[in-house]
Amino acid sequence: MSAHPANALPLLERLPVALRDACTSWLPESWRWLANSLLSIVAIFVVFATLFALLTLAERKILGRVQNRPGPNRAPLPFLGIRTYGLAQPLADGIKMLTKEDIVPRGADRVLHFLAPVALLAFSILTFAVIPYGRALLPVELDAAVLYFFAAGAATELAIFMAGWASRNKYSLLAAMRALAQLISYELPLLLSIVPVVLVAGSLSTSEIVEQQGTWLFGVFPQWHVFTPWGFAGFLIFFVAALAESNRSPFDLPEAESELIAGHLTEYSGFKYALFFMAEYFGMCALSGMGVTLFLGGWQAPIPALAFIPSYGWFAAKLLALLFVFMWIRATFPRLRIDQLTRLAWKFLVPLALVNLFTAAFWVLSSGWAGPLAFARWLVAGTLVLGPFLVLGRRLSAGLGPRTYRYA
Amino acid sequence: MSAAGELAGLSAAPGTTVRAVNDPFHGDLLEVSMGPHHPSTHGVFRMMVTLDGETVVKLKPVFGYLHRNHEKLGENTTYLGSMPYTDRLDYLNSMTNNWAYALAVEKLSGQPVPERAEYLRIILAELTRLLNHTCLAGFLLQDTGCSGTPLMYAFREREHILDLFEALSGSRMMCNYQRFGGCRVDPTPGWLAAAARLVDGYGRFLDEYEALITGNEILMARTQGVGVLQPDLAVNAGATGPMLRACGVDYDLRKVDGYGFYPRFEFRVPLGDHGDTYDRYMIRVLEMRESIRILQQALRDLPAGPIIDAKAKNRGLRPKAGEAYGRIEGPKGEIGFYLISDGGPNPYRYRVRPPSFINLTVLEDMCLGQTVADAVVILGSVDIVLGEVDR
Amino acid sequence: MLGSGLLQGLAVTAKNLAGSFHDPARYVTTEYPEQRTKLPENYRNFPFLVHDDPADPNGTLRCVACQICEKECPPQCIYIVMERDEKGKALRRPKVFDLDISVCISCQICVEVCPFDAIKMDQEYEIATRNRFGGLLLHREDLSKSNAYYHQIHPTEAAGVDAALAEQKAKQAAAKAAKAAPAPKAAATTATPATAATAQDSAISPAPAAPPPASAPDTPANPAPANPPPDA
Amino acid sequence: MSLAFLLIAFLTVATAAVAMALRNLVRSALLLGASWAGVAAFYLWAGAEFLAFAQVLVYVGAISMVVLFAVLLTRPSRDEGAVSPASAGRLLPALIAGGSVLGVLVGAIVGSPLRTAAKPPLAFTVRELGLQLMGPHAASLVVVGALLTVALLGAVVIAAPGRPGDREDPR
Repeated sequence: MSAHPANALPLLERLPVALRDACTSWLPESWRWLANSLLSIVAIFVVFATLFALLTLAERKILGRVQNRPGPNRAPLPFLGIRTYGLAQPLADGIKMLTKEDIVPRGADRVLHFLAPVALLAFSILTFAVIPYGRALLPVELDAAVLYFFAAGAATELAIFMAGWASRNKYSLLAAMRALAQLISYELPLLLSIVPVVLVAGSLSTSEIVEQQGTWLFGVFPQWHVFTPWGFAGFLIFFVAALAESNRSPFDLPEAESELIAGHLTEYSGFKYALFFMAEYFGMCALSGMGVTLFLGGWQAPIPALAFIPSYGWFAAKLLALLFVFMWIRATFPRLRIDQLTRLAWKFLVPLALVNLFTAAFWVLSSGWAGPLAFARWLVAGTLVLGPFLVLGRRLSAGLGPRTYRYA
Repeated sequence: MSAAGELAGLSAAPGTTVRAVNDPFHGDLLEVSMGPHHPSTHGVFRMMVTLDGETVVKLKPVFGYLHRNHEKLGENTTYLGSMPYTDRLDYLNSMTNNWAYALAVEKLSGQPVPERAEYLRIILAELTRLLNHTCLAGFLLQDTGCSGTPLMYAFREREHILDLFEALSGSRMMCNYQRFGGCRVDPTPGWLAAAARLVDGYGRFLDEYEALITGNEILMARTQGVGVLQPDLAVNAGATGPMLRACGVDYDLRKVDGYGFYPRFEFRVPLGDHGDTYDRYMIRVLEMRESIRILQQALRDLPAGPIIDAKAKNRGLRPKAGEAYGRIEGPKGEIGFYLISDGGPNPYRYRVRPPSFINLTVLEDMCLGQTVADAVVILGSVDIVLGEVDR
Repeated sequence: MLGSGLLQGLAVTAKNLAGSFHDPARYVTTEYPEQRTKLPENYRNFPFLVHDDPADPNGTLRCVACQICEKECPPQCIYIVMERDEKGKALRRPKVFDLDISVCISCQICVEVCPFDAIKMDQEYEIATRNRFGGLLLHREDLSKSNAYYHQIHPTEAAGVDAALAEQKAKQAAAKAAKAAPAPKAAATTATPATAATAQDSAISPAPAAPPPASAPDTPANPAPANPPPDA
Repeated sequence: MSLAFLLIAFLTVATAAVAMALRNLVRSALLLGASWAGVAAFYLWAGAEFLAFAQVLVYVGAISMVVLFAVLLTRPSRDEGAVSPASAGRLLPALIAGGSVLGVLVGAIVGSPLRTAAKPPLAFTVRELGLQLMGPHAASLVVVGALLTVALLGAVVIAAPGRPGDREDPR
């Protein structure tokens, strides 16, 4: 954990760091670093494992409520038998997943078949290391943190390929190829939407990026990147690309009916299947965490008056809001076909992200403009964002559109 | 339409060329069997799809898994005894099946039908049309991938209609309500008030539903221009109902035959221009709005009087020898019953004209050149119910 | 503008999500074992035999074993054997009345064609059994239920049936009195007016929760059988 | 020669050697990816974080994908028999080729003035790296960028369907 002037902050803010120091203070100096990092690993895993359990429940509850039905609420607490509005549902799912038989097809490549979920989970957990959860809660202080995040994320494609190839099944290999095509074609807009943030913040380290977003305009409006024209466009591109990277709703290829079964997850059952889902949810959390850090001002409070609420509280609130939007979109949109999906990436998101780079550059160059010029600056940046969006949008949806019908 | 390879005969969707040979350079074709337990084939229906990469090269529908020997059964049961079996044909729309069968027997035995019964039959048929089209919209969206939301909204509205049917005929889906010469149960004023309330509220539900679906760009991308059916092919294949009208062919039995008291009601028949999946979906939504208008008019001026003809003969009916063909505009198309009587209590020949079976014959022509994901959506837009396809 | 349709869709789902917490129209689930929806009066499941006096359920069955329902039942799921005394004289009571509810399609044609209002449709739907063969073959004892139970599940219809039976009994008493006083007229009575066999079930009272069921005084559905049941 | 250095070196070389020896192409491609990760570990050991993450992002993330795609898409052409590696006919050419490569490498290693006592890595930040790249090394950066763009456009042109000369592929 990075050492910050912790004592100047209110108690609640210093609590996690103080707790950690309390646990490891009796250790000799040389061992303390190791103990601190181990403790933060345990903390990350405990927090995100329970968040994964609650997310599966929240997803089914929100989906249910959107569809005017209660969602799971019958699973009783073990041995107590009381129904807790579905809170015991993740417990029940976990036990079910653990006790289900883990079938490995005879022709499968046993080593890779086992390694795929492990690798996928390992890479997605690696990405949690550089997200600043609070003022002093940054697990690893890296200078090139953003690059590290996407380096770890990029390796997940290897794991998906392993899963598809090792199952020795025609459909899962075909599906793995498709999932890879989707991941690779959406990695470009994801990275390109990050570059403007790094350009404006001038650094790749996540803690510095969040520091940059710490000021408030006229004391009320937070200076988060999302409230600038290029930031808003960048956030939308990042969000769409994050949806695709974590195989979420409009892009969830594996469950698509055209995949005939379950895509590259076909030959997995029992705990390995649960691992795949845990990796998917971790990926979702990590990407939304990075989205919050880069665009929504990380752990910054929206208005200075609310700064008494601890910083990790704000980060959690924004993270949960973003995850809610993930689920909300899953409940609403139909699925895109594989060719439409890749066309959306290459012909729409990538050009928009490139143009967004220019808007960000213009934004940085014109930071000196004041008074009426500031208004002109917003105007120019706004047109630089909206213009290509409307032009490319019309080209993308050429030939589609609501129709009028005649009556006999 | 240029079609490379042996399948020159089949007319693939315009602009796509389809090859059907295992040419080594392009890799071999993938033979995939979708169903009969496939999650999105609307019952036990199987599609033997030959894929060239992603595009469908050949599609052989395989069905018969739900064949229950319906027509032979009809020949060994009395005329009245076959009535409950017609509920099981297209198990989503039992009221319209009953009406078509009752119409055929009335033509055979020449029994008149009182006015109130005719109005009731129209009300129930239009309610069934609402129910079926709402279900279709839900299933179609489920095929394109929404995780159940539109389907749940569709089923929520469908339950209200089914409650009305249950309160009237005793069973939600197996109504067995029509008799030769009229109806079986007279609706109470309370029932009529509930029906009026439902019909008035249905417009609001349709607006909300269209807001969720019709403008949705992803749905437009998935359905517009997909599964195009040429009007001439549709007419030659004998397709009827919304599928035919989506290709722009103006053929609606309610206007053509004018059976029942339909000429008394003022309603319009929507026609599509492109004949693709989006048109088939929109035609059904517009038809629902027309059905609401018919229902409002019918409920407003429902006459009093008997619901069955005084001299109506149901049990032990022995119509004079002859034949009759009664057909109505069911929600899926023209459903008809062809009966030959030899004077005995059982029909000599009992034949059903199933609209979804006949509409299914053009499935391959629509799916050629499309992708696998589209084949499922096109099947959804044809709106088949396996009870009627297999009989 | 690209995406406006998507935003509309999101707005609808949000309205439903929020609505499901306060608007009953947007929260339609009744959690079955704990909550139960009120069945409409016309609801029908499997048939049952009506008996008049609960003291002797098998003796006072209205069914006279005329086997009309057995012939008319589309899936042929009823099996009746008439009770005969030692000399073989028909006692107009079913010795055996089996109904196989795994075959029955609950179409209520038996109720429609029964001239004696002996068989009516039950509303009991929790009848799952473990034994697939014997369990679903209901015998006369399982089928016979009291007229009071009939009044409880189909109030208006039962009232109509009772009124018709009372009226028919009064007419028979008057006819017997007329026959006993003047010289016995030989001609068989013409078909008793249709009201004798009101086979129709009909229901009146609107059910509070579900939309009210159909009703109105049943009309004479179909005429009584041409010849009166064969008496001794 | 700290323990960490030896460990990383051994792992990288081991995975590369096993990758060569395996008959299963896909497994060897994956092991190749692992050995690239070993190279990234070297950079980390040497303190060059940016370079290590770039190596992982580019090599382990993307190029191993390209290798795997290539392995999958090239059909094992059945007609010419795979010559067994240990056949005598190939011994002499193998020795000559291996020997010459070994000679060049050893000469280069011996010849170059390796400063074993590495200077403490100057604690530079990514910002300075960027300024360096944009400053003195801007020319090489532009050249590499142009090269990559040309390669990308070339790939797109080759893969584009329906080019006039291409009658054979109807799709």
